[in-house]
Amino acid sequence: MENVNFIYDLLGKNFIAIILVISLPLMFVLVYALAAILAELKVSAWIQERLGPMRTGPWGILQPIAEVVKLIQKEDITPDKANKPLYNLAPFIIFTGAYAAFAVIPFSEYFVPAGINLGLFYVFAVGSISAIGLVMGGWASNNKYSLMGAMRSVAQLISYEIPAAMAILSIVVLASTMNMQEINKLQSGWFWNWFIFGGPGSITKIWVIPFTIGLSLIYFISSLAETNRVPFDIPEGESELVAGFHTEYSGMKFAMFFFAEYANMFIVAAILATIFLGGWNSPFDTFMQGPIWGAFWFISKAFSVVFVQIWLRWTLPRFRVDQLMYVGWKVLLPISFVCFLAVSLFVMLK
Amino acid sequence: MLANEIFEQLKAEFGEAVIEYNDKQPADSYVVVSANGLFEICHRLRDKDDFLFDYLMSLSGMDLGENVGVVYHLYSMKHKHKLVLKVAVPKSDPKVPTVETIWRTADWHEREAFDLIGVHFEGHHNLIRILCPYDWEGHPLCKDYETPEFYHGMKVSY
Amino acid sequence: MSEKKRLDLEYSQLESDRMRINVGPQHPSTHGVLRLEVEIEGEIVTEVVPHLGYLHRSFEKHCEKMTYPQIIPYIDRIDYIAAMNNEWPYVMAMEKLMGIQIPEKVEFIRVIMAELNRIANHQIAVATFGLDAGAFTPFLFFFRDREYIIWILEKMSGARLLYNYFRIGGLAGDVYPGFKEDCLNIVKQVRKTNAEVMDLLIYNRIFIQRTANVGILPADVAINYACSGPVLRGSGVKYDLRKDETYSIYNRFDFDIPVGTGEVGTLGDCWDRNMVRVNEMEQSCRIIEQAIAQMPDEGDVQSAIPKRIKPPVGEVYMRAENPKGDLGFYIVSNGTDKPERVKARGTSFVNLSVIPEISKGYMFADLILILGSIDIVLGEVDR
Amino acid sequence: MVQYFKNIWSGLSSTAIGMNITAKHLFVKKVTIQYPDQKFTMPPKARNRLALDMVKCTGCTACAKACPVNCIDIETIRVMADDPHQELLHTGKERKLWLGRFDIDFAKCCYCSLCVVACPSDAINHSAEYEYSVYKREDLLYKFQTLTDEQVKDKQARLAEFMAIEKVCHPDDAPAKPVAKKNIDEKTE
Amino acid sequence: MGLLNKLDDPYEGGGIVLGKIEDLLNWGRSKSDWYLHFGLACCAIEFMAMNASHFDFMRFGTIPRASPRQADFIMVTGTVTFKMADRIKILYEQMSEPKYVISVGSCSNCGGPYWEHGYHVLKGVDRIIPVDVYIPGCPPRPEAFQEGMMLLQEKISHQAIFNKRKKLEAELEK
Repeated sequence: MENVNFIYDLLGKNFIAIILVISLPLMFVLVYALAAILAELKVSAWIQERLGPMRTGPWGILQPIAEVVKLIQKEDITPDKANKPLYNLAPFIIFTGAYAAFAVIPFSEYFVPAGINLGLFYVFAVGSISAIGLVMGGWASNNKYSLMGAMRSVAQLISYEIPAAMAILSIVVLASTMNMQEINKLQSGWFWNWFIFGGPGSITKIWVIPFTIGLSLIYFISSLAETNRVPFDIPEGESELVAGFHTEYSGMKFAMFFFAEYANMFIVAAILATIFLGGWNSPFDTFMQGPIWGAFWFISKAFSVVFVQIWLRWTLPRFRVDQLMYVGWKVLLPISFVCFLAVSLFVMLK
Repeated sequence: MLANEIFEQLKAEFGEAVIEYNDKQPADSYVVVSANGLFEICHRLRDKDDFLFDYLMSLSGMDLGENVGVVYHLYSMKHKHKLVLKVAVPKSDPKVPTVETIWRTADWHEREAFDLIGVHFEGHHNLIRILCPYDWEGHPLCKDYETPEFYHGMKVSY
Repeated sequence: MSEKKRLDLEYSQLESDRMRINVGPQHPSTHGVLRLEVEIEGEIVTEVVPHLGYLHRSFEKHCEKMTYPQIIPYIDRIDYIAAMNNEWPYVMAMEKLMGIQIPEKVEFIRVIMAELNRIANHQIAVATFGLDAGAFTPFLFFFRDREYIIWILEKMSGARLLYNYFRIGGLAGDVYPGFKEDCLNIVKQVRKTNAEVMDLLIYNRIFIQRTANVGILPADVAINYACSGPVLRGSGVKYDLRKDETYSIYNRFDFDIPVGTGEVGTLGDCWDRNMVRVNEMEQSCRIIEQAIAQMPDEGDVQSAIPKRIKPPVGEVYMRAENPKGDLGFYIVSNGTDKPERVKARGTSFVNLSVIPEISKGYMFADLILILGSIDIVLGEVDR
Repeated sequence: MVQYFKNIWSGLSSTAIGMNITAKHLFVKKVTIQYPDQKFTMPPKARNRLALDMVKCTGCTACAKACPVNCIDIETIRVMADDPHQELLHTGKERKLWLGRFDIDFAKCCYCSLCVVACPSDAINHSAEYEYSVYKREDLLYKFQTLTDEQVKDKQARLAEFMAIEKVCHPDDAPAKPVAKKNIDEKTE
Repeated sequence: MGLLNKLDDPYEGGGIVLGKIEDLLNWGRSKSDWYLHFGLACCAIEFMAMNASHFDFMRFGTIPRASPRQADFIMVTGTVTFKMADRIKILYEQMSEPKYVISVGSCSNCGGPYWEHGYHVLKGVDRIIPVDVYIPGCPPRPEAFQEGMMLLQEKISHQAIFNKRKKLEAELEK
């Protein structure tokens, strides 16, 4: 476990360093969420030939800050008939779930908050925490729309976790490790060493490339469903369920949901970038390679994935519940099995 | 088929129930029938091959002073002819048989006529108010209707 | 215990609780203030009870208090999305009752105005239908185009939404210079956007999955419910008052009546109804092009009518093809300058009454789409 | 089975087509009119707030009669011959009626333009002004009269005096005739 | 805001810091206003047009919310009937503080064209909920909506949060 974390290297593993390591991703989440909110507003506007927020700071760049300042001031309503402890706890659980996953995200060669060996496993485990938060919030709100939204959301989360897990499992088979940092290191070199292109290896890997591309697609689609994005935004589908599970939430608690949603978006994008797109590796071998550049590459890759998520949101209509299940169980799952088999075969023959 | 021919045929079949044919209007002419025979007449108008009035364009309630009237505008999708049926009943006992089972569209039209004029459609499966709130009083389109002062504590007049 | 009875018992134990949900009156996709009381079992809709009247603005009462020209602003507010089309049957009815001949140029302008407004209406209908399905971008593309149409209508009448442009025996004003070019540009723009939205939304796989085979309305049910307009035509019935009961000068134009075909699903499903609207936009474009070509440059836009409009005692029922179906006005005159009774046969009111019939057994999300595909305007439902 | 793969393919391809279209729109010129900075040029006919030319207004109350919503409230006072304050209309004739009150309640107005059509002297017209939102509804009641309150009172008094004399001279005459006062409706305001 | 008011009195003497904080908070609230999806009648169509590309309401930092809990202001766009009035009241009560109301169009200002004979029309939404800005028009132009929005922003940015400014305002009023 060498070179996990430059802060530990500098300060040694003491209390201050730990606090620093913990707070760095938190700062990142906050800054990133503000940027993502602005990006969502702006990209959606540009796609629709509009301008988006323009009157808060130059070109509206202060918009998310104004939003946070506003949300802090909003009255925090707890419905009378709500189950108060659960109702109040739910947003924190969801945010915790999203934030805990940052522990294993390798931002750079020299910065992983915690370089545990079962990194991918851990991500999946804490990712499921948010399902509990959703169902808690939905049920405790004592609102029919919230309840329906929560139910749908949990069903969706659980069913899409399987294809996503299959996709990741295939890469684990290829890389034969679950440590995300190790996976990153395997993909160093030119961009054809990335796992989306079959990982490092000789030209014989060419027949496995379609399967790995398919796996990355499957993971991307499942991740959309896990983060409740269009076309899978059924839990909060505005036209049916008003606002879904967070219908009753207001003020800062709603902001927690809001932040958690964008944090989740980043996490799935980060996992996709790490295991399929080479993480902090430069696409061009040693060109612009290094710890600082690594963070740049990693964040820009993750951001492009986030951009595609936003782009898709403003393009597609949304699925219906049964169709969502159909896509999850009858399309993604069988195909991911096939890809998994192919990848395993490739590893056996290698 | 023209309206007067339809009137002749109806008169021959139903006799007393078909009261009058009025074509002295500047625009539309109409047939007046009695409330008692209305259901059978409508049934015949829809199902007889010569008539085939399968499309009820409009059903309007009318406040005629002492009476209340109901006006049916019928249209045939096949023959492309039209007919105006009128029925009048006294305001003290405004009972008209429902045609809801003949044309399903009459369901809401009749509820509207009941709501605004107060025509009571006998046999309607769910004759409740449709436009005004369920606890509204009076039938607003009657000529002698007086607007209430307050509704649920809100002042009605300006 | 017989086998069937045992199974029934078992299933009845499996049956989950039914939940009653109030959709509306404030709900993002009830297109206004409609309230649907929905009973759902899991996600399946078992019963729908519409509650109307949240926008009952006592139109018919107002008509009895107004003189005939003063009614026209209120008629605009019945179906506020297609106000030009609304005014038409009313002024036609009055012209029929009073025996007024109107100049030829007026007819042409009326046709162009009505067709432009029909396109604008269908754009909103298709856009909000897409919005119900979750697609936001086509909504704004359509609204962008609608804005250009609104600008023409504004230049002609002065108002953006409620025009008060048709007058008994004529129009409120003549065309402005450059009107023809504007119309032709609009036609081009509408076609361009329609082609784009076809790719972006209508033939999108998800959209087809959502709307095909949903909310199937058979033709005989549609006729029995007196549905009209795209709702009826979506079920495959070729019924369009512009052809079946030709009024004005529609017999001079060459256009088709688009009907539902069941191209991707069953005849009469939501997709068909939506597609009819998209095709009708194209037909309206054709009518506008022909009308522009044939329109006389010179001519009056108002025929000589008495200053105080006092129609003879009598009654008239006149209907015209509104974008949503046939809108009829039943006017009873008592010889004074105020009508005895004006009844508006609201198209949406009639079309909406079919909702409880066709939405049973579908999913809750489908109900929203079925409602969207019927294209109601609450002003017309409640009047 | 074939249909299954076809569906998957059409799902992916139609998504790609859609994304292509939205990507193109990402880079086209935006159509937004940035309102407070840029303003849309009104067409000449645009029906916005009513503007009144009180010089032209003769006080015929045609607009108030034509108004479907009765938002125009006019009170006219006959011009007395002994009034030192006389005025000429824009046509050069003498003014017959003073406008003691000319209120338009823009909270009620439905901008239908029927009053503009009805006006015989082209005094009432639509202006291009549309930005007149207010914090208080009372501010939407626009008073167009040019006379001051004292003048109105003075003229009313003169009229009343005249009426009293008239009544003494011709007690049978209907009193309503010389009073060109129109209260459109008994308003409860 | 209750917590901040508790801190208020010790700073009785110098209110510069609090004044700045107040300005910042007001700035946040005025620039980020989420509105409740709430269409009633004709004006709602113009409202949609105002949200569309040509006028783009989002430039003002507004985002539509379907749930009243998350909305900052509500635009009553259209005729309020008696059947609807109770609902509007409930919706308004469900909104979380601070909340604002913009009344759009003649109908919701005072009943509009229906003020005289409309037996089922509430004569002005201000009879049931407090209204901050009235936008006249029937329907108003989209620009007029935006002007009303700017008026509301103006109002919010001068609002008093702490007791000090409230006291000053009260003194000024006297």
